[in-house]
Amino acid sequence: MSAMARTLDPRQIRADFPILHRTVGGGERLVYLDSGATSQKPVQVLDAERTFAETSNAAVHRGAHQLAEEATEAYEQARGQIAAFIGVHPAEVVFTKNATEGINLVAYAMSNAATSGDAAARFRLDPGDEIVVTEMEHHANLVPWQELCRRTGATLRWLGVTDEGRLDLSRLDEVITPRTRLVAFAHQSNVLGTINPVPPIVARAAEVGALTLLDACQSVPHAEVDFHAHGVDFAVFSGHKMLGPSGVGVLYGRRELLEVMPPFLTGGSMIEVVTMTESTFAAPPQRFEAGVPMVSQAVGLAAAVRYLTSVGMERITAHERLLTEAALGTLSAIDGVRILGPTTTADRGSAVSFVVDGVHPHDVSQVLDAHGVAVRVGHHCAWPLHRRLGVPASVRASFYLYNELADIEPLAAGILEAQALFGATAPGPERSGGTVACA
Amino acid sequence: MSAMARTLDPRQIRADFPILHRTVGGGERLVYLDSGATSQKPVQVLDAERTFAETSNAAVHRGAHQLAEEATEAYEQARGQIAAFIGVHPAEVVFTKNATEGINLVAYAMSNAATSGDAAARFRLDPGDEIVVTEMEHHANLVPWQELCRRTGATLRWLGVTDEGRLDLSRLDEVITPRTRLVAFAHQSNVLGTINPVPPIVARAAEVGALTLLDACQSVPHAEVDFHAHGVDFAVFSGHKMLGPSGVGVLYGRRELLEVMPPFLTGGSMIEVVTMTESTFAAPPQRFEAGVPMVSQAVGLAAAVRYLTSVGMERITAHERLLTEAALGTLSAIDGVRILGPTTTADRGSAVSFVVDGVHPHDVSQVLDAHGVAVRVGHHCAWPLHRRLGVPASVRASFYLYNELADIEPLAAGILEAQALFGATAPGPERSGGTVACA
Amino acid sequence: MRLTAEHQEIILAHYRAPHHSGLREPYDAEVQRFNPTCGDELTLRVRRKGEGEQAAIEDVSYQVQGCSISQASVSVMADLVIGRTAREAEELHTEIAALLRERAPESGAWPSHLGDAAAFRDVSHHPARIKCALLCWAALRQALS
Amino acid sequence: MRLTAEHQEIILAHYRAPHHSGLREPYDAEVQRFNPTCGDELTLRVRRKGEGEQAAIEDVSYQVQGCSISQASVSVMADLVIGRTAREAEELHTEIAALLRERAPESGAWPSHLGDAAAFRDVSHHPARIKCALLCWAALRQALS
Ligand SMILES: Cc1ncc(COP(=O)(O)O)c(C=O)c1O
Ligand SMILES: Cc1ncc(COP(=O)(O)O)c(C=O)c1O
Ligand code: FES
Ligand code: FES
Repeated sequence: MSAMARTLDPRQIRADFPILHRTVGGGERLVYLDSGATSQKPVQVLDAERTFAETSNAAVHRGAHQLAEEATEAYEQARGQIAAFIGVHPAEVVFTKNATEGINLVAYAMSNAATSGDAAARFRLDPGDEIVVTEMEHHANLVPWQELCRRTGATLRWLGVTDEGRLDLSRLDEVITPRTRLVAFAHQSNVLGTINPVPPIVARAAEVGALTLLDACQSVPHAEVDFHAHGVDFAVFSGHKMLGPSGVGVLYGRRELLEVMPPFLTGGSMIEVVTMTESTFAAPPQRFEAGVPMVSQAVGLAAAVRYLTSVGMERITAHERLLTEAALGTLSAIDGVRILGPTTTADRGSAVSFVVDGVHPHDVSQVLDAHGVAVRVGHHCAWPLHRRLGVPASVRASFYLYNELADIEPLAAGILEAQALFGATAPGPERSGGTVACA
Repeated sequence: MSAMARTLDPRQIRADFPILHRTVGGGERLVYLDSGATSQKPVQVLDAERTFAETSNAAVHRGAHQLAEEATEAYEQARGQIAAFIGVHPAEVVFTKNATEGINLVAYAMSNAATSGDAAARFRLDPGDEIVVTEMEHHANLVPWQELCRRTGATLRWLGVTDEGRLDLSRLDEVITPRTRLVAFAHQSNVLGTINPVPPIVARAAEVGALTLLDACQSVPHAEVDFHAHGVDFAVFSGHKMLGPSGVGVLYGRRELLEVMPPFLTGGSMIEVVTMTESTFAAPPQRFEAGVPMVSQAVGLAAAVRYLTSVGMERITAHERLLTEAALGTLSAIDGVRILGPTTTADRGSAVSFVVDGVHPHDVSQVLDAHGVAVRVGHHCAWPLHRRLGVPASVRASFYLYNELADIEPLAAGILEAQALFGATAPGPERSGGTVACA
Repeated sequence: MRLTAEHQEIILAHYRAPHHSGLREPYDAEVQRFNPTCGDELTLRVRRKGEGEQAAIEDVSYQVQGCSISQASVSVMADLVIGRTAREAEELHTEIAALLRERAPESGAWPSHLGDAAAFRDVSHHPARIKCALLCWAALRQALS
Repeated sequence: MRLTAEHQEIILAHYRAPHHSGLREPYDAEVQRFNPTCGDELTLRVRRKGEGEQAAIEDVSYQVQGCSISQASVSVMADLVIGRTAREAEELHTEIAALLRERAPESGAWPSHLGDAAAFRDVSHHPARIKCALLCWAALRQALS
């Protein structure tokens, strides 16, 4: 409540992020607008990891000595805090190395279901069965399903994207059919910022008995998300995009499903009984965490969750909305800049992607970088979406709680400079949308 | 040279490890004898990670701004230093989250070969084909192969273990046959300390055209290892057992093999071209590193490698031999203590596992823990080996460069105390080998 | 793990001279359970009269391969539940499990109706050993269900 | 990425008015190559006389979708290799690739026989952009092989 009342002061936040005080290039202030790729980490997270390493480091779930017990306790406490943050039960939280592993875990568990007996029937895929994704997916939520289809003979279908960068739900009932076994979709596009409507998709999936998997990589860091409330079966996100360490991610799975889902990675700590000829497996979440896990990273991620909670997710969302609104306004006003995706903040997060007519995105970023502005360029691991929008690549500025309104001005200035240097105004061949045909 | 001349001074080493200065329980000195499970980390490693996070943290291989370039540089430099440490080419080093993932990667790549065209024929498994392991494998190098066999219809075979805890090579030619497609074996047993002879196994595998995978989890941290010299096709190890962070491991793969091996985890950063219907994949090692990787952990592991190199691997091996010799001597001298595995230091590393007649391993460890001595108890993820040796569990003391001769005395004292408290001398039912039959 | 001297004494007493141990006939249900952390195992037999919640537990017999905690725990459990109903056993299980998982070392002694189980209070700081103490209770629940 | 003003000028000149650009006929080999980091692509045609190392490169024509570095690089490359032998082109490729990967910013100017390629010296600090500069060279090697 009081958290909502106060708006967020990014200068106060920035004090916690050592890297934001460095300069780049010839002494420019670092303007970090690439949190959509990976966020920076506050001292609270770095300290949590360090303290763990210096006091309680040990292999978890394997030792009976004091250090091992402290480490196990820290690891499971981290699981509990992260579970509470996303509104789920701790046994529904599986630690993975990143979101990509989480998605692959479900995809491989589904192909493993073929040889895993009747209990796993829910996950089995036969030729003719269908997996549904969307055209705005990150490669991480597309390629694993293509590969799953290739392994099983199932068919991949997808929901299209409108010119405005919204999911085209007009064909929802045609695309999700009784043959659909799983629907995997992004909660928030890492390119467009578009926030997809979960309820109609989950409802349609339920109607046809399909599983759902939510790619929450770009939502959990930026807004309050409750997976139980959303009613999805699975969800994934990465620690490194939410102030946490690299090397840790989360797969959420509904308890009843994890209970019967076949394992993916096998080895130590996920077994029940092992003989030379066969093995049985532990209950979830351990069943899905083979080998010595990323303990200090889980501890760091829990510290990140505490940090985010103490700032307040609603304040963070509101702050980002402010920045996004300003960025959309400033960039739209530049001649030759075209925003990809929604141009208002309604159902939209803080990733702002755009193209500059006649200037290749990498040339834009080169100029921005020379001024200390860090943006991402390329297809942002969403190549099909770029193809759909008719551009080979784009520039993305993405904001987080430590960004300030003052970060937008150097972004705009850099774009203008790039236009002057490389732009269509300069002599040379016809250029459009960042594509150059040299013929 | 000079490194070899000087013996290692553990007191000097210990100064670099903050955790070794803490006390446990009621103020006891921590005697950490569980490095076989996970090692402790020197400040040099913790500082390397921290410095990276505070100055160059960014998503690697994805950005064009200065931070992203610095991060990519740090990540690839780490790969190069680690490659040099194990005598291989950087493109042969794949970062994984742990050794377990590395083994699963190869196992899944082999089942994926079924749908990956002719280039991957080398990896294909048909019913009737065979995978060979040994009876002393860690679950991480056993269960993934059981599962691969279940998926493909191939058969798992294994080399047995002698009563002395050595690999039984007498049946080598019977077990490894022209039907064998892959031989996976531990370089050094995590229970027995036994160092297995690589040349005869690699030679026999070559004879029948089988691939080889070396589980080097327990060798790379403790001795100089050169995978090219060993001539193995694949090898794995974990960062957390060699002074590095948790959450990072390495798969080594021979270049020509990685070139044609199908991918495992799919998603961002491992692709070449992605459309909605199909994708092509990048060259190794990127092909096998889907998603944002564990960058700061790779940087930390490189710092660990530099630390180990600066101390000198030969000095470390020699120091551990000293400790092992002393431990074997002291423990053998205790009535009722039975050492599992070789009782001399010939072809033997520093893991010393034992049972105390009539006292359950967990009760031994409880007494040891009360005196600050951290050992591992249980089957150490090598349950079939324990069955083979006729014991359900054992106590393992494992040494590393920071251990001192003085660490052995409290170990011995604790065992004597456990015998007095729980031992066969006490009234009660018959007890043997830690097993208690209450009937 | 550290046990207070008094608790250690109680556990050792059961460990050295376990109550009701052995596998006896006749029995109505037999359950075998593994402790996945350590690989130890327990075989538990129950003889009961009646069905459901009101079934009377007439005998509990067992064979255990495990540490002193698991051995003492099954001995203590047999003392507590023989002669009780299935429902009472379930309540004891719930109460002991809750106390073990509570992890409030300060929270005084355990209630006296838990008998020698009170000695397991110290185990509550030790997640791995909680499983040792609860192995027999989980087996009993299964045998009664 | 930061380019010195002088190098930026050279690159911009090629970028604004690329040499030998377009896809021409006849040709002996056509190669299409993607830059996996950015997804950009280059189509390159070569017309040559003779075979193997001694083949004379008579024309290089191309169409490129890419950043200023990749566009300038193929323009510079065409200048350098047209009229040379396959072997000489290979040597230039090797030399430029080595210089780009050397990452020794201090190591003075590039040799004058590399012509305008010298402007790419600053790229050598930037792994991602090295691929942009080398895309055309890799395509040429493939087209000549
Ligand atoms: C011999 C051996 N192989 C494999 C592993 C698995 O390593 P990790 O758990 O780090 O994946 C271990 C250690 O746990 C080991 O000692
Ligand atoms: C929407 C979305 N999904 C998936 C991913 C993959 O996350 P990671 O690379 O951490 O596995 C990302 C980020 O890269 C993303 O933005
Ligand atoms: S250690 Fe196995 S039951 Fe206690
Ligand atoms: S960024 Fe694509 S070629 Fe340079």
